[in-house]
Amino acid sequence: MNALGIIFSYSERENLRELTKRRTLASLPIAGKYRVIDFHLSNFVNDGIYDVSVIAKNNYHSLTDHLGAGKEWDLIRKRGGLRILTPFARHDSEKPGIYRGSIEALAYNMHSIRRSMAEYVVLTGSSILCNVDYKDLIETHIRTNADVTTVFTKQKGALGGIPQGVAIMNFDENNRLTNIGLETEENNTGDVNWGLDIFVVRKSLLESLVADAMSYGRFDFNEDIIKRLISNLTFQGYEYNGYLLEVNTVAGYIQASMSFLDPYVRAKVFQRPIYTKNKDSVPTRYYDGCYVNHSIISDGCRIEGTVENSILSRGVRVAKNAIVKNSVIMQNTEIMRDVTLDHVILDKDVIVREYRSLSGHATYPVIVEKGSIV
Amino acid sequence: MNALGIIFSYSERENLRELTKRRTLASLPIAGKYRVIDFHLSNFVNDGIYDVSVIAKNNYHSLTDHLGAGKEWDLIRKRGGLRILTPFARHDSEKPGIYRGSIEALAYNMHSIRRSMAEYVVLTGSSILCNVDYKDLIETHIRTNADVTTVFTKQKGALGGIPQGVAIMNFDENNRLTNIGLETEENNTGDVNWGLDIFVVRKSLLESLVADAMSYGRFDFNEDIIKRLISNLTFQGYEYNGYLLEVNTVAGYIQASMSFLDPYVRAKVFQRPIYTKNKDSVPTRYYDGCYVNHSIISDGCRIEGTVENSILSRGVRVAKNAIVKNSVIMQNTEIMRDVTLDHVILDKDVIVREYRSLSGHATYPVIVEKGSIV
Amino acid sequence: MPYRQNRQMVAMLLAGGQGSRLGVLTNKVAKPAVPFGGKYRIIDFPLSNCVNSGIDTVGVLTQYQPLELNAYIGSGQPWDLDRQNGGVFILPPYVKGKSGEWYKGTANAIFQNINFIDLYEPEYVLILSGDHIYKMNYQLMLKEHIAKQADCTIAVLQVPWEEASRFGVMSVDNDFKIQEFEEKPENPRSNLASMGVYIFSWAKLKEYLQKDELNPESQNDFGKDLIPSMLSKNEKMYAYEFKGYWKDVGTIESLWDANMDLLLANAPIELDDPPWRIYSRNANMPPQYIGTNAILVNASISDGCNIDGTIENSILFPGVKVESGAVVSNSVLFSGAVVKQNAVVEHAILAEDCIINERAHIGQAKRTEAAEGPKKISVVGQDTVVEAAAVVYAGESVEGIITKEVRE
Amino acid sequence: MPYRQNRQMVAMLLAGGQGSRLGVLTNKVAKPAVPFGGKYRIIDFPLSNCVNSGIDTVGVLTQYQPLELNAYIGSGQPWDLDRQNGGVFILPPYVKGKSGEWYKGTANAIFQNINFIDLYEPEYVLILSGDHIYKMNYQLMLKEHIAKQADCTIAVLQVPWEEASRFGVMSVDNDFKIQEFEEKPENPRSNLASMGVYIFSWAKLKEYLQKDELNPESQNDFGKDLIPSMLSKNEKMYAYEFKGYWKDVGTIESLWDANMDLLLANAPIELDDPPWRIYSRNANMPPQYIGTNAILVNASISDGCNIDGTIENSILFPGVKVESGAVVSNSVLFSGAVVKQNAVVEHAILAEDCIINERAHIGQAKRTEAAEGPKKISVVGQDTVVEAAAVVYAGESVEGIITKEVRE
Repeated sequence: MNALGIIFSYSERENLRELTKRRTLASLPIAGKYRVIDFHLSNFVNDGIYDVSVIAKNNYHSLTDHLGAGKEWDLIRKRGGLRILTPFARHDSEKPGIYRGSIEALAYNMHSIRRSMAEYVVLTGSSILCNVDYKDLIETHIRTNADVTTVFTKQKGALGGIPQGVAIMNFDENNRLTNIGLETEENNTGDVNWGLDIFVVRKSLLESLVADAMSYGRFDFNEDIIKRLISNLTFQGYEYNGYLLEVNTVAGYIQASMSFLDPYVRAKVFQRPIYTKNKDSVPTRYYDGCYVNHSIISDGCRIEGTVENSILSRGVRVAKNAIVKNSVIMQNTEIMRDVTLDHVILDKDVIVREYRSLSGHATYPVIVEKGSIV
Repeated sequence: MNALGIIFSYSERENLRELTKRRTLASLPIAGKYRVIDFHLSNFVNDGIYDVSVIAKNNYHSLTDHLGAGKEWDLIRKRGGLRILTPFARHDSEKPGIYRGSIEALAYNMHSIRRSMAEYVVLTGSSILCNVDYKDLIETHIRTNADVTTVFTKQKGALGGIPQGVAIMNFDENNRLTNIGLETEENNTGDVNWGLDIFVVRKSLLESLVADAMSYGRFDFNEDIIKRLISNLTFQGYEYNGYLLEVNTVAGYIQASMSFLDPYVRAKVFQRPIYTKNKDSVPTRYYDGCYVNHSIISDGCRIEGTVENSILSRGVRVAKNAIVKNSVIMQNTEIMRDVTLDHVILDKDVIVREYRSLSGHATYPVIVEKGSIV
Repeated sequence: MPYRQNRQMVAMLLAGGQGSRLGVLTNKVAKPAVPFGGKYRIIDFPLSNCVNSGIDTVGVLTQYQPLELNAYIGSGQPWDLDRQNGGVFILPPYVKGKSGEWYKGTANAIFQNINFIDLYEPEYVLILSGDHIYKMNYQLMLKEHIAKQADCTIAVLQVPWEEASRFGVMSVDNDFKIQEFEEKPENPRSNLASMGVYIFSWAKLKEYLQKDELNPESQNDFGKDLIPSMLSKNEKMYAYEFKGYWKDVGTIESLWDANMDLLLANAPIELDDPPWRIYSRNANMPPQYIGTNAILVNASISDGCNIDGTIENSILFPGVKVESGAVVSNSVLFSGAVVKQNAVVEHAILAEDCIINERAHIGQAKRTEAAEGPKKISVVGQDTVVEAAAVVYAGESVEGIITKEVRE
Repeated sequence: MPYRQNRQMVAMLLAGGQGSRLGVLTNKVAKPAVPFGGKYRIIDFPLSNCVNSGIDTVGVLTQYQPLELNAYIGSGQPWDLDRQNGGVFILPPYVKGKSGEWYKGTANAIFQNINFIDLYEPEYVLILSGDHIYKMNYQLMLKEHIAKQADCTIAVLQVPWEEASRFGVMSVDNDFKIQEFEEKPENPRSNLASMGVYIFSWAKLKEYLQKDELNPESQNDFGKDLIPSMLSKNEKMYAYEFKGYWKDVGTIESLWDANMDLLLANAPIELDDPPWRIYSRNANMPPQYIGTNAILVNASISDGCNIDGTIENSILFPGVKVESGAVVSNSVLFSGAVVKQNAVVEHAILAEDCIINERAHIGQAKRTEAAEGPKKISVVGQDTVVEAAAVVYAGESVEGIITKEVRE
């Protein structure tokens, strides 16, 4: 595909509490062995987009660690391949730090974006997992002669509403955008089109749109490009109807995680390969006396206790008589004898000592920070 | 080799004028197709050290660009391999920026250094090109039961003296360090031992030395570790007698560059492979009417004019009647018809238009900044 | 290419064997590519041993059904053997001059690749085979070889006397100098068995390879020809005793046994061993899903499995599906095997992508057989479909579409 | 492995030819590994064409002296063909069941690898050979193939009528549908020559490969058997006219010619072409050094050369050394060739690492020969040493150690 994929590895409206204290949203572990960005990268690669830039803002240590040179995603390339654009690697390094909106992030990385030989750019955020058919999206974009094509959906989010802060869009009968606004209500359940923060645009147009907005000190793609130029340019809508997981909040995250227990979701999500960093884990061992029910278990676990309705990452140990229920357990955690966990998110490298008991609620799970000893 | 190599990609005492305005010392082009760091990385790899960390401070964009994932140096590895440690990638990202000395640089990257499985650490700066036999160095370090082994030489630098700012060392008859001081004179030509900023130390000892120094707010390896602990620990000297090029100053840089015209230096330096980024260049074309004498020419050049006593990087064009003498010409520069250059350093991507003439002096060459049009 | 760096030791892995004693399991793949232990293949063990021993140049000699093996090895990246200098090389037989010649025997395979080895000008050559499960530091063996200034060092281990006649055995003196070597003797005089791991000084090996090639009587085999010939010329040959776990997996029974060893409470070989990791090519599957009806008793299960039945004392490779009501016990299921509702699989090896349909029974004891004694292992070949309610009796190997003997 | 992604088109590169018309140049390497153009090998052209055309799955069929070719291709990284899915695969002949079979002909080589192709379930298969220098976008040819719903599309180019009898030529109708195909006809009825580049619809090709294999009369060759047979059955076969530079480099003269083409003022093929780059494996040498006595007149010189003599109208591969007083003209010097003081090399190809000692003369015209006419090309084989003052006459090929005919 003659396209450059750009992934914003962070979200400006996320609230993931301790989970993003030391990592950016894109490197959040999910579905056992994956990180959020695995889904975005795999979608690009599966649709033949092998030229991908990831824009990082802060806390990207775990992200660069995870991605390495991009081997696992087949993104070590002579042409294109994976580039991680960190703010500090800028030419004018006197202004490190924080971007004031996606336009500034693009502007500061334009020297790198410009080097890509691709004709089109596909932009996506990190917080929504879905599998837009990029081939069809780009073909549609070309066929409809749109200046910018934006992906929208009518679906409700995992929690039954529309995520706060997304763009609400109206289209005419030809799917041309007529109006855009910001969702301010919490859990709007009305029947609206909302934007998935995925855009296609010709690279040369993106360059001039960004340069233009920057020169006026405007930094938000939806507000300052789409809304302002809605009558001058053709913004075309592209409706998406596939699976949709949103991880901007803890409740959304746990909901998205649990949805992988649904065979329908798994079938949809894993229809095409999702690549992730290879850890050379051994197979998981289930010992006498274990009881595992309706759970996702990754390689390298050792299970002697009970696991129900839970998602386990790689290298988790569940000792005898421990009970893990309705929980998301990240990599290399150790759950010792006679522990009980219910509605808990254990971040990486946590140890829960014998006889401890933690219990949260579906709407407010207990989060145990990375590396903690409980 | 059971050792981790650490390269400081910058020098605290360099003065390379415009040449390091937008790059760190380690990514300075040299000897036609190489960057300074190629020599350091190749030395490690040639001696079997495949676990290498590069500490970057600022302006490291061109460095990360050059190194990529480390493919060309065979440093994409499951164990070890290449790691570029940038200040912004630190866990506690609230303090980005500048290290106050090599100890602080090590301290801030200790989380990564600690992960290496190597038992020994070899530290080196970037500004001195040489080829210490690391295998023998480490074996000597182990055999002599030294706490720290430091590499020194009696040789004079390229300009006939001892570089300013280096450590002057005295050893007893067993090569045990008895005294260390700082060279403050410019061009001391006396008969002294001076340090090449290469050290071997057991990793566990380095960790505690660094932690210790940090807790007292001490940041300089020579001053705050070696000098203070000279009577408590065993600092052993290891004499180096091979080739030696020093690039901390423009005069040193041009001297070091020109020394590649000496067949003896070339034979020594290229005795073992020096790896660099592959550019898929075509062979160099010499056209009717060109005249080339005593010069180093890299692949991908097109020469129609005269080149004498000069070093040309890849992709340089020298048009008809142009004369290039005593100069260092970096990558993708274009020297148009009837240009005359004498004692000039042209940085990358420079264009010198028809009939222009630039002329410097061996002790103060003209430097034309990257991307300039003259 | 210039600057080819010399190696102290190059490893040559004999991977050309057909492995006919593994029956249907090697119909479509070479023996070293046979799966083992839930996510590995046999060849992962010697390759990982090489890398973990610091040997980074490995020639893999193939000639039988190498397609899958070659694709599996690929660039060598999973074993960290994708090097700019050295790395892993597939070495098939080829045409020289006017005609080509297949590898006639293990020694001939090395003989035909003398040029390859010479590229690295090694002092020593390590000869390995792709038939064994073990973790071994070849560097320690090399140290011994050098210390004793040996021409050839053969790794050996003590086997029970009653099994000694299945191996090449050697009698040694106090210093482990080999006095006598017998290939599969009827009445073994020693129980030190050759592991098929040899270190030779390259100059000496080359000399004997060339001699052996000229000998029309020779079968060009290391055990049968080359080693006896060196011994008869009084070359300095030593045994190097290895004391860890080592298992020949050249037969269905031994392959099954070695898999079951991994499930023992005190497994004699531990794969979850970071400093001596066994590497393998990653299948890239989603994590496993354990359903609401699953019962797991001492099982090893890999990525991509979907388990809703009972798994007991079994090893499941990636992407295995076991439906509700099905029972899998004392079995090894290769990637993609499917066991449908209420089917039973016991004491069996199911090869890749086979389908055991509803109520079929693999490994059913024949009524005429005594209940005692070790159960015989059943094997279901790759892509085989066992129809609903069909029976495969204990010890049978089947392939294709199996409809026979509908159960009563 | 699961999730093997299907490909619209897979390329199969026939690299098994011995290339005997290249004489001493192919004694130790397969023809596709023969060096070309200062830093390339012939196979770089089809491989780079594939990558530049967006074809990322390439099988390379080897059987003759593949050691160097395999090492050269390696993981495919230089051509960006080290992919997790697809990439480049070396496909040697192998043993199936009890015995192995060498590739009998070009069609048989593909026949023996039907399983490999089927792994990717392609709709189309591109057949390439490793004998030609050209830059071609195979994707455009595929578009034509699809648009015409062809079973087979053959790339052709117009050759001078007098040369047509050296090729497979075809007569076509207005729509380029092939009416007739003749392999090296004495009296060609067309000057549209086959470039040896075919696109087949895979289902159709497989059908004909299987038929061809059963025909005991067949030589199992595309040009001689398979294509005529398809034509006789009225399959939809089209020619696709290619209009760029294309050169068969199967003989010493044509190889030399094609090299010299690169030195023309308006070179008919440009290698310095970033959007259609020809990739090659990097020799990793330091930059070249041009000494104080060097005279360079229209030369192409690569990394690692050390030049102190006169180079005229010649192509020097990496690491060539030409000492002072030596004259090299109208010649191609492969990697590592050394020309010592006052030696003369003219109209010659010097293979890798040969040494031309002081005052030797390569390519000297025989006194008996007429001065007119094109000069015949001399060839000095790999590692050959030409002793001081020895002479190799124009048109001679030499190998080994050459002492003959000390010059007067």
